[in-house]
Amino acid sequence: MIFAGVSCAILVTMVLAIARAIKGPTVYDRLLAVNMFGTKTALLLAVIAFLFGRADFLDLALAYALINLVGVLAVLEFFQNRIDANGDASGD
Amino acid sequence: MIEWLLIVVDIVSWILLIIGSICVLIGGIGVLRMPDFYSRIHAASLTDTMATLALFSGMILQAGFSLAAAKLFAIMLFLLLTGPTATYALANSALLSGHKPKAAVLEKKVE
Amino acid sequence: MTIVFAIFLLTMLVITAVAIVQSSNLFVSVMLTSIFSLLMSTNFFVLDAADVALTEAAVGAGITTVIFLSALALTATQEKPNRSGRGIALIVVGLTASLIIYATFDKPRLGDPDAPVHQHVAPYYLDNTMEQMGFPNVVTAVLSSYRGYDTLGEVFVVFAACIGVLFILDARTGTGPKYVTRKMTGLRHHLIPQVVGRILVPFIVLFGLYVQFHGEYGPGGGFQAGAIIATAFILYSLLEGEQAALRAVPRSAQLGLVICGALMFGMVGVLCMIMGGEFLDYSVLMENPVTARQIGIIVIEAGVGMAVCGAMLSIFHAFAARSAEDTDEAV
Amino acid sequence: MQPRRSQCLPSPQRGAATPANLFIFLVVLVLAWLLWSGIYKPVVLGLGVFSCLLTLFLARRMVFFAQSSELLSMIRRLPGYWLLLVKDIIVSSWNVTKIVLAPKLVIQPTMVDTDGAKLGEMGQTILGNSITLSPGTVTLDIDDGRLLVHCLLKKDAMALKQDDIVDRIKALES
Repeated sequence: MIFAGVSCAILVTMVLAIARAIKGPTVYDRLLAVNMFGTKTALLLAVIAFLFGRADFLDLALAYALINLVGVLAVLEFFQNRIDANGDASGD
Repeated sequence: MIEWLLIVVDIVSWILLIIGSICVLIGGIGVLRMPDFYSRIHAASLTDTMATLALFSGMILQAGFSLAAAKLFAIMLFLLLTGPTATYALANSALLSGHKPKAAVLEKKVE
Repeated sequence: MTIVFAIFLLTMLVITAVAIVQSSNLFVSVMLTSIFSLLMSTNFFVLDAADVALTEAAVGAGITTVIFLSALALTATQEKPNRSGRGIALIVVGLTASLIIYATFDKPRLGDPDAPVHQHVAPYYLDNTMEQMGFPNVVTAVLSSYRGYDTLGEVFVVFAACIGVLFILDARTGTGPKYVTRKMTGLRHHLIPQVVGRILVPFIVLFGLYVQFHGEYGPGGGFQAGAIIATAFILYSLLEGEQAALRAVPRSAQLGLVICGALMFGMVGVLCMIMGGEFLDYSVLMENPVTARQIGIIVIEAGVGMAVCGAMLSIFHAFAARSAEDTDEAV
Repeated sequence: MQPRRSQCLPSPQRGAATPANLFIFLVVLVLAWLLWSGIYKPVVLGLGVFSCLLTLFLARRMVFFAQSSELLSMIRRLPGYWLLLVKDIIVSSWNVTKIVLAPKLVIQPTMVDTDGAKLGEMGQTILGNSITLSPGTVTLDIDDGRLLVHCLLKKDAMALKQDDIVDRIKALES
């Protein structure tokens, strides 16, 4: 039952993260929320695997732990490229 | 003796899981409450590190000596490795795009 | 319990979807799309469809974001205001939505044992998989053996999609000096992502191969593995830049993977016919039909994995090469 | 404080993979496979050997071994470092928790430069990630061995100036 409580806590935090993602105000706040949402998903999947007694399904959490980084790094590269293209490196 | 040990392990893992869930919640509240982007990162990193550590240690204790525990340990390791890296990428892309933090600057002493 | 989770997740899904549509900044939409994918995957997992959840995770967590961002780099990040024809669109959407909702009244409830799917072929698959295939994951058995024709079709869809993207983006073969631009240096001057990413890449590859070869026992299989391994290579090209990535896995190797994968699948089928069975009836390949089926499934899953991995990589590189070329002209 | 563009890192040398490094990495891969898999049938084990070798080949092709000797030299002392780090994380988590839950938010955002130039690439990475891992401090940028750190409290920034953590990682490296 403890796992039910833990998963509820994570779900509530996910709602808070979505609230931040929708509220903004800057793009970076949304990014932060999305990133946080990703790690919370990995946590939630691990907890649910225990809650439902399907410990062999932990692969999914492992996949997220390994892959989540790629999206954020792509964002960093995107910003870097855009700044390079606009010519104004590092603001001023 | 063994049963007694099992009960202690159970209690410890429950405490860890409860600490983990509290940390997750506080991090979520912090992300909503904090005033600007750079201070929100700190609240998010609370959920990234402390919560991950506590929740996964709790689950590893629940799993006991099994392959599930090994897999959980691997997940925890990778999350703790990628979490700060993702945060760095995030903070750096904000910094690169000229979103400057409002912060006092503490200069390093000159050697 | 499941119902509570599912309703909660679906509510969040609807909120996210509305937010995606509302936002006019396309970059924000892309980011919210990744939340959508995470929610979808969790939802599949809660509904006990771990194979589908893993597919969503493998594709949604890395590749979609990367490809969307490459597409954004080719266009603008702000949506063009377009208000004409809004009324017609609203009517069409409203009509379709009400039709779909009306259609759901006929559907059986979630988990209803009398539902047609549970009456027709499903019990046969559930009863016979262990006996005929010798492994427990029914999803893999259905995908690669009972419904092998459909999967072959899917592989060719992936193949066609890859060819289509390559034609549209007009990626030329070879890596002439035209592609060497200062833009594609990747994240060379970011120490932390460099070092951590370099450690991570081999483990992603190993995990991908693990998913590939454990499709018979747990969630996984060719589609997921192909996407995960492609993610590892994409991570590498983000870190080291386009050029280094193409040196490690040249374009010819990517296309070779797609073609070999699709051919491998087909050839196994043809081989079955030569050995005197039906197309994709693996049991004739060896003396013992159960072992023969297992071997056949491993081979065709490998084909699927290769095809998907190659297709994802070619699509990614087509986008990346295109954006390099465009800045060349702009600068 | 301005974000700066750092120089490109010197491109990693290929061929830095010694046979010993290759072997140790292969052992790590095989262990990972065995622990993940949990199915010890001959077919699956054979495929596992194939997978590990393929991964090793690809890792060699993709300059995985650029920092391997650095990492290998510190791997024995790493668990001890992790314990200290966990202690740090718990303390700073408690501090951040107090800040978040206080009825009135009291934060003093501070930026500080930390000098990690005496560390190698691996050491700098560990330093940056350790700083980010402990709540209340985040590494914003690494440039030529200087880390730009954003702190939630002035106290944390002062603590970073003491170089304790840099010395600890230096000890890990040697």
